[in-house]
Amino acid sequence: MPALLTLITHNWYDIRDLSNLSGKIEQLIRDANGPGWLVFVVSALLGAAGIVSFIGVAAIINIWIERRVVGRMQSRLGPNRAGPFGLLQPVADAMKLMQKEVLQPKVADGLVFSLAPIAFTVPGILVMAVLPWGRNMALANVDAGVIFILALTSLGALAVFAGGYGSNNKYALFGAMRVIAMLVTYEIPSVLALLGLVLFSGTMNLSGIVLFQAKYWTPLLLVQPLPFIIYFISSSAELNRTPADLAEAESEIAGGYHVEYSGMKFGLFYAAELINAVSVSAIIATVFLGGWWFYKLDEVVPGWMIFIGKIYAVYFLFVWTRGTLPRFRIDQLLAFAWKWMTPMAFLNLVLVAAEVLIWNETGVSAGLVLPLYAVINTAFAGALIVAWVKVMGPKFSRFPERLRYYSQIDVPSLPAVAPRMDEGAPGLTEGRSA
Amino acid sequence: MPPDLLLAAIRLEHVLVLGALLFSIGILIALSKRNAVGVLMGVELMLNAVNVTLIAFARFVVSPRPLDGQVFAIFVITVAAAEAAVALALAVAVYRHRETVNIDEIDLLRW
Amino acid sequence: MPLKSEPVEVNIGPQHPSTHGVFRMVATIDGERITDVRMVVGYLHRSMEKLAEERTYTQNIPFTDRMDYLSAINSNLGYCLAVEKLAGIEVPERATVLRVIFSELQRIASHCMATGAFINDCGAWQTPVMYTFRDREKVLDLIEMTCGARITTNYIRIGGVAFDIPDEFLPALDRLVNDDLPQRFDEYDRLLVGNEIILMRARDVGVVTPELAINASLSGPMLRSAGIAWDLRKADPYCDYDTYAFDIPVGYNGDSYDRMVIRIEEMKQSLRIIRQAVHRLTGGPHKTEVPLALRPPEGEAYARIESPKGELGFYVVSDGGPAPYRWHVRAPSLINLSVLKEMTVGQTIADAIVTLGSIDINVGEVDR
Amino acid sequence: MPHPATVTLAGAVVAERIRGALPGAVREAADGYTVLDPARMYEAMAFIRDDEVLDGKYLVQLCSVDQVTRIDVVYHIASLAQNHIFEVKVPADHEHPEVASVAPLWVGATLQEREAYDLMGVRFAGHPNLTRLFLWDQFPGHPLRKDFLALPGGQKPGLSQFPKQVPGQTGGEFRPRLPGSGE
Amino acid sequence: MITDTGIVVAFYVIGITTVASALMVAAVRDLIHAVLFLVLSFVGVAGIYVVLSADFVAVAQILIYAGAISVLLVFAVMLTPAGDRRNSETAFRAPAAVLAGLVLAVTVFVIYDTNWRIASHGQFGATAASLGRAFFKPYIVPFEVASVLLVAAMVGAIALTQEEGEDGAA
Repeated sequence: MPALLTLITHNWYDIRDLSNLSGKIEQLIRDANGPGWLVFVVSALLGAAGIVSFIGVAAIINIWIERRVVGRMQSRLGPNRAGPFGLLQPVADAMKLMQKEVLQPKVADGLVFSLAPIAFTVPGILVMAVLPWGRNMALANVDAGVIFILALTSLGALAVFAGGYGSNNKYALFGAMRVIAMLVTYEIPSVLALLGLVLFSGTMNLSGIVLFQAKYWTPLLLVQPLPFIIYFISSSAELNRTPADLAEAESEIAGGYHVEYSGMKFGLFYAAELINAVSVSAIIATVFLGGWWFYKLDEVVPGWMIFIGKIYAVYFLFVWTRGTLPRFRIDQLLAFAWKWMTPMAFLNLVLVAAEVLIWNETGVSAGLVLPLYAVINTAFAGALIVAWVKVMGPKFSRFPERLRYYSQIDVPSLPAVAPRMDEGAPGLTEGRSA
Repeated sequence: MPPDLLLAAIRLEHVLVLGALLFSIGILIALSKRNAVGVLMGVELMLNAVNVTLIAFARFVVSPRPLDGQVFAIFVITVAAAEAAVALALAVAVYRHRETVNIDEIDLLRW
Repeated sequence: MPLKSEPVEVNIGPQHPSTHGVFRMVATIDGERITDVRMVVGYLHRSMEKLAEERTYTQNIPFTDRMDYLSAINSNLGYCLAVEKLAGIEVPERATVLRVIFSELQRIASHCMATGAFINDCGAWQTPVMYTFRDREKVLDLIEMTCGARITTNYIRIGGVAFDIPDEFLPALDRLVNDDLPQRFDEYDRLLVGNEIILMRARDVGVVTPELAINASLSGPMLRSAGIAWDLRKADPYCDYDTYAFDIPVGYNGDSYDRMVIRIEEMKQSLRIIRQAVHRLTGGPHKTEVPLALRPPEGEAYARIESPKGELGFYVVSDGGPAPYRWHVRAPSLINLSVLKEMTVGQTIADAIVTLGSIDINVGEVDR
Repeated sequence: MPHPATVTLAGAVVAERIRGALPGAVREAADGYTVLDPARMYEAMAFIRDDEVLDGKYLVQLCSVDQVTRIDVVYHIASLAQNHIFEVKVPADHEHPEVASVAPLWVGATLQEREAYDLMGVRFAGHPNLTRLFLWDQFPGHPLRKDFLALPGGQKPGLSQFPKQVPGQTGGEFRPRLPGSGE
Repeated sequence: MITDTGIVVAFYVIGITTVASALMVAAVRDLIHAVLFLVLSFVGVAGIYVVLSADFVAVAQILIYAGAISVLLVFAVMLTPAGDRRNSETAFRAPAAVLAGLVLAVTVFVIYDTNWRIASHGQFGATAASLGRAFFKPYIVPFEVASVLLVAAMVGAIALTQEEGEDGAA
């Protein structure tokens, strides 16, 4: 490497891997022979400060990105008044929420009502601590990292229920019960989808998975497309984002679980939704797109910058579905999870297990076997989805019959008395669905 | 009682005392709650206490395979999950037939 | 033994994001299923029929704007036809063609609003509403060019129309009708009609059988979605509608999905009518002279037109005085609501919202 | 085959058709409308709806007109199949108007009858739930009646200089009475 | 014997919060509050597992107890009548307390009476992999029996709560 480059690499000021910086600070404390636990506390604080600052900034930027992108999708400009290109709009929103009065209904359950937003934000932030931001920049290199992430996302369900139940209002209770039913149902497909990846990469440690992808030069998205689709849909359901934002379905139950919240409590709920969205897209970026690694690029560009780029790529997918798709009904959503996603995830798990077995037994070189597996898995995913649609697809005809056009009025002679609705009045089309 | 009871070290006895405490609170809840779901909460707490002691043994006590304590703990967790599911289903079914989950009123074997 | 759950009464109340105005539906629900629906109206009741008895025939025209404020020109047209029928006034040729052009433009604007609001009730995050509103704005600009107002136009007068069209109106109309809106409506077809989630949410939701449709005197898209080809522009032609060539789209199942598709097709048919009407514009006066305090002969008249919501009728009774003795409006939105109970009972709350969106009521017209 | 344009049946045609089946039902047949005898009005309406020739399956609209000496309930009934429409009137007493309800025959009539009851005070016997549609329940009086907000001299409100500042005018009946004090 | 102060402090803090929230489950009036405090104690117990270097069991505890069983409890509480949601006690409150005290006294005496053979190995490393091997080498039979048990529990729960009308048709 040219002389200049060596000057800035592998020294404490090398920003490609911030762990050098924290390592230098710990070295300073040890030289000044401070107490053992001080090092532990300082490095934890450093890591936590880094993550919380990223989350604070990311939440603000996400509000702006979401409103601008959805605005562009709806052929309108999106916020552009406050600050250049509307950049200060989220700041204005935050300030507005901060100085708004926090109302609490008299009949509300005080303890639960005020704890819910906090309990909803905590899992979102904790997940970030486990993710690898750089080569050895994981704040908490938990060995069972994948299970840790799943455990935290399941905690969020309770917090949302507490919010809905605490505000003691019919619509909020609707939202709360829907959330509980939905989150529990969608936990199973997401567990199975991630299990497929853990099986393939052999470790549950997230840094391990990223190193696996770096070693074999393939992001796991290419090798296993079906778990990506399943995990994306189930996590968008767990995040209550369209097409599954049933918990706070404005047009039906007017705001769902956070209908009684106002002021900063509502602000915390709104920020928590965005923080959870960022953390889920960070998980997808780490596990499917290979976190901080990008084909030699991470030697030059700092790893965590690539990681943040991937986070926002995945986040755009969430915003895209939110901008275009209408909402499911609660029973369709649950049926989709039980009858479609869980069986598909099981079948995928079986296939991946077989592939891993063959790979380990025969010991074939990765260069040959990974592209082969990629092709097999993609074909399998496509075939499975098409077959499933044929078998379980909705009963009414795929594309509706075109309308009939009359140039003159034509009223069929019908009995005057309208037969009772429940006797199944013989409508014009016998092809009515069950 | 040995002097270093609470001092700067965790000994097996400290964790076992914690487990015992949790276990007795579990008994208190299980026996004194009027609502069936309350009793189940007590039972869950007792199972948790047992798990704590198992993990403590795995960590501190001499054994050919030290991880057996943790394997046992995981089996206890799965059994607890199954038991909770069936017990709560039972509570809901009883409620549907007898309109109540109040334990004092559910005292006949057949009604 | 069924699961014990006390019926809960939920107010889909006056302040609700998707009840298209101050309309309240009290639903008794068991879990998510609705067991009984009771609707409460009257929040926007301005007793127009009483006020109309105090004012002359010409002064009553602004009332019709504020009834169905989404299709003001159609309401004006209905009232003026009734008074012209009562007083036997002849309307010049140019005025009739202008009336046809503007009522069809207003129909496109109203159907744009209805389709956008319906998809928004299905849960799409305001995206379709933005598209349909963008097109509605273009139509409103044209209306504002001639009538001076976007919503309460007060454009059609007894015996003709208020103002003649400015010079730049026809080129703007030609640009809109021939090369702008047709692509937009094809875009709706691709975006909305084939969308699987809307299919799942709207198919077989809020079903009306043909017999019930006739018995409950429904009209407009509600009637045509049940499979009955009935359109007043063909059945009882006013303003020479029988000389225009256009089709009536008719549905199959009478559910919310058919109603949405019918409204999109009707917008396309309106474009066809406007294209034919533009070629018929002849010279001549745009209205006949009508005395301000018109005193029609004693008697009564009932005239009806095909407004976007359905059959809008005006029953005017005159006692020879300057003010109508009795002024009754047949409001299609109110009468289309008489089957609300049959359509929503047994389905979930989410379906009830979708059904209400597909009926496309206008509370100004319901309460009058 | 339906007429190309809607035909308005003359009152005589409708009256003669009804007299054929129910002799005493029709009271008078003017050129534009037919007046039915309020007592036998329900069977006449049922006959109109089920008759082959009249084929009155579609109730276009229903409203009430205050003719000072009596209150007319006006029905416009049409047949979509044959594309014709005709008008039927039923007179009712002015002080206590009482007419048989047609809600059992046409579902569309339920809301319109509630509106007629609310604004004009016409009671419809046999209506599923005859309550006020627009106004709140304790509203005193029925606004569309000519004698509502009448002046002390019983002057018919019209355009001729509606006196603005007559002291007794706004006091009048409009002050909401306590519930239970009767109409 | 774990001696470094960070972990000892953590152990005492988590221990106290767990015991406190367990007591609150008994004391608090509303049943939903009791469930939430129970969840807090579950998370506290998971913290204690981390202190005793059982990281996989800690994460499994959060996933199963705090994630799933608490939701089961919430569903059960919501499905039963609102009337019974007061966390009230039966007549056996006093005898139950006495019995709990006795059990506590006996176990504490036994804990301090027996001389445990303390092992010398320190913290375990990452336990997930070795746990997995343990499940498939020495404990393969209980592992299969556990899966059968779980299926039986699921079928039993569904059968118990099935209403006569629903014959499982969609």
